[in-house]
Amino acid sequence: MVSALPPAVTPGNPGGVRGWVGHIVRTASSILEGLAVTLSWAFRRPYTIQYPDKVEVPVPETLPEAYRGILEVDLRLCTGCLQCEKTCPIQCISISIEKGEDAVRRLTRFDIDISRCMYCGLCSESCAFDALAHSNQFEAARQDISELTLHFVREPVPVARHKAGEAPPRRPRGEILREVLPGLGPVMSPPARDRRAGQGDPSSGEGKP
Amino acid sequence: MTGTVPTLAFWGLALLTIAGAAGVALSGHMVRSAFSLFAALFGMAGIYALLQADLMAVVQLLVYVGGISVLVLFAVMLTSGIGRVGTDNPSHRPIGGLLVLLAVLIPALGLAFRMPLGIESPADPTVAPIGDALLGRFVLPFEVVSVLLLAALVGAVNLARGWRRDPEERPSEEGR
Amino acid sequence: MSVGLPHLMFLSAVLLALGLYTMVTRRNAVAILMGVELVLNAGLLNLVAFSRFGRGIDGQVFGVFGVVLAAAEAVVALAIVLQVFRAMRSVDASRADRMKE
Amino acid sequence: MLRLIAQRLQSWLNLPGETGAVLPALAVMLGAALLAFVFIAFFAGPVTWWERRVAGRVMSRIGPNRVGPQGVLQWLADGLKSFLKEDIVPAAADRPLFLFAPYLFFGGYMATFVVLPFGAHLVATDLSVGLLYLIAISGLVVVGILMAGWGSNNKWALFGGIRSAAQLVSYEIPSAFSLLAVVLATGTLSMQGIVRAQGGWPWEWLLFRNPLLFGMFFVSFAASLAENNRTPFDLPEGESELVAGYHVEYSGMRFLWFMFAEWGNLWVIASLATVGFLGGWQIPGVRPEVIDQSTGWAFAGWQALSFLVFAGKASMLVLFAIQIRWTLPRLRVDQMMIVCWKYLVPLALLGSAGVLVLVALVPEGSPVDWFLRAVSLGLGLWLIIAYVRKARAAYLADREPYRRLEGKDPWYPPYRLP
Repeated sequence: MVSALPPAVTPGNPGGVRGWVGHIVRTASSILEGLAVTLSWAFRRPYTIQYPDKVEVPVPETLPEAYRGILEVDLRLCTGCLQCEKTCPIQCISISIEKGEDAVRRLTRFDIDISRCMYCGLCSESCAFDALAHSNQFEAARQDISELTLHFVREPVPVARHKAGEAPPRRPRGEILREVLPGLGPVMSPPARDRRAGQGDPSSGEGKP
Repeated sequence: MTGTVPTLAFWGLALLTIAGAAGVALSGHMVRSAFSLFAALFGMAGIYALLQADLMAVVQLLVYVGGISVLVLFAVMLTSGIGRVGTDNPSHRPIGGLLVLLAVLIPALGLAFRMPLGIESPADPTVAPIGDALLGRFVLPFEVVSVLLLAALVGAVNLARGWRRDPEERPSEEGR
Repeated sequence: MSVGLPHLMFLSAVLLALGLYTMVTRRNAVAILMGVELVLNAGLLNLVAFSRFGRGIDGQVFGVFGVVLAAAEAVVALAIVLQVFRAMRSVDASRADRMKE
Repeated sequence: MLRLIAQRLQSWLNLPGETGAVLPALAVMLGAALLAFVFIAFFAGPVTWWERRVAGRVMSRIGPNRVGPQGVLQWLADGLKSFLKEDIVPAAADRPLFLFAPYLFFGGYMATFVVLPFGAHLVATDLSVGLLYLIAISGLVVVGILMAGWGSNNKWALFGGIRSAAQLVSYEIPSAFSLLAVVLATGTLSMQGIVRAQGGWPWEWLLFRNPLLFGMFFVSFAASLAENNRTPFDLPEGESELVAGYHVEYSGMRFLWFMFAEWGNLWVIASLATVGFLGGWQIPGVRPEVIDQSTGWAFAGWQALSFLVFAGKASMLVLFAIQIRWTLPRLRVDQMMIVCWKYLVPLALLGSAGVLVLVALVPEGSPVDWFLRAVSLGLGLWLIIAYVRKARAAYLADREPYRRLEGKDPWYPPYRLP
């Protein structure tokens, strides 16, 4: 019941009628002060940027190498060891390998359900051949959840059998993903990369509230 | 009151008022009773408006509907927990009540139906004459009522803050 | 048929009867107060009706007084009810019969 | 079919008039109600968008700008979303009360439109007790809030309802007393009468009639903000303490009714202040008699023009109310009561008594009257100049740091859209 009432007499404000008038004057002037501040914001540039239309550099380009985006697998490097499938704590990777009549093992299925993936990175850690890795992409919102199951194998591919040091270089991050996840947007144009490289000023991206 | 729309409106409002009053009298749920009272008082305000008593209608809205029914709701909600929705409103001696009801209703209705239809006075605005009357012929009652209101207000405030004066007398439940 | 005095008297009579019924049968003090309000309204309706179908505006002036008095009555009554509730943890009118705690 | 029902109704109730006379009368009533409803919908909807854009600017962000050009159709999208949502009724709720409360709330709000004058002759009815009616009917909304709060069977909802009732009953007093000053100055309770007692030019407005009325305007505006649960007085729904207050449990269309009335109420606040203090629909330089005597297209034109004047003034006040909402923090419950009983009520009482004295002593048109008008006009001008200067100072104070940090100028006036 008893509420903590503000003291009637504050330092700088005498009590009584003079204090009462003082309170009113102070309230009115501080409201005016506050309204003036909010009015001044009507003439200031908003801090927020319209994402993604008016971003100068696409966000994936600004992400560090270790960023764990959506998984992608380079089938030219995959040996079909199934380590990733076994490591995955939520079983969102499913791989099938069939041995054909010519005794060559072929990958017939390499699916990753990225709607279930929790981006823990255990699979890419366990991949000894750097076939399975995180891309720098993260925008994969779709109308139907089934579209989020990525099918990396279009037609059966033989598993990789490269000698050490002879393996082809991995394709650039995000490129494979763009083939299996339609609508991910165009590949970054070189000028954009240049612009990003030129933005070496460390104060530019920081200091924002 | 003649004309289609006023007649229709009268019956609608009368229905609302009677339904509200019946809700007050018969509902076993305290809160619903209170809301029914609101409906009945609101219907009365509408009927005053139909009777060209503008000021009366607005005063009814302002004081009864906006003030008293809200106070009653407040009281109901303060004096019963929200634990049970509605909270009981037990009625006792329903037969005695019914007897009282009939004993009043039958003679009153008999009187009502023997009334002449009556002639309406012209529909002049009544606010200004009432204002003149209040500050002219009825100035003494007006002042007495203001004194009474002041006394009631002071009394109510005094009553409502009764326990605050000596905290030792407060019941133990309130000391939590 | 147009609406005249009998209709208003009928409405007033029903309100009066229902208000009395509420006052007689209810145990809850707030409910009894509601009954009183209904009875008061029945009376006020009569005043306004006779003022409309009779002469002059005295009925309405009296009606305004009535509403104001009803407000004062309600405020005091509810303050008492709240006090009773604080003292006895109940608003049962039939149990509030002790003069002193 | 309808005709048959109407005839039955007529014979039952023994209604006068020719058969079927009920039908056109009902049609007119329904039509008027529909008109008011459409107005509310087309006011309340865009205002939600506008408020969010203003809020965006104040908070240095952009606000909704996706649906339609600059997001103007955002309210349609929101409405459609609410419309398609499931209407959930809590199992332990008091069902009839819970279901009925939004309609009571909305109906109480719509009833205020009966006396609001939109233009010279654009008013549903000009009641002789219009102002008193407006004060009374806007007090009804609280019953809807209490009903919602109780019916939800939820502690937060009940807190919201009770708070709202306490707040409304308290703030009705300063609101009524400050409007009493208007009544004393104009000598009438009718809304049109109040407007006609003023003039088109600012020095003919009640706001600038004398310094006391100038002060009463702010008391009245603050009190009506509180009566309609706008920030800084939105304790009944304070989302940081009561989740959402009395409408926690509502969803779908029923929730939408609450929102409708809440934003539509802005119009009522604004037009009450416009009628009472800002000269209503009066067109500067045009006597109302000219409008009364015009006919045909000229009459329609005057109506439209007077509506535009009224809407312009009311929109400015709506903008002001929105800016206040995004400037001031919510009061605490005890502060809310202190503001009412210790400050607004005495101010309103003193102010209306002072206005009474001034009206009795200073005849209109006398030198003292002109002096008082000049003083209050000067007061208003000084307030506006101080406001703009303070805003400029606040902008300039942050300009250099922004430049140093971002490498560009912060100048971004409101007409420059993102």
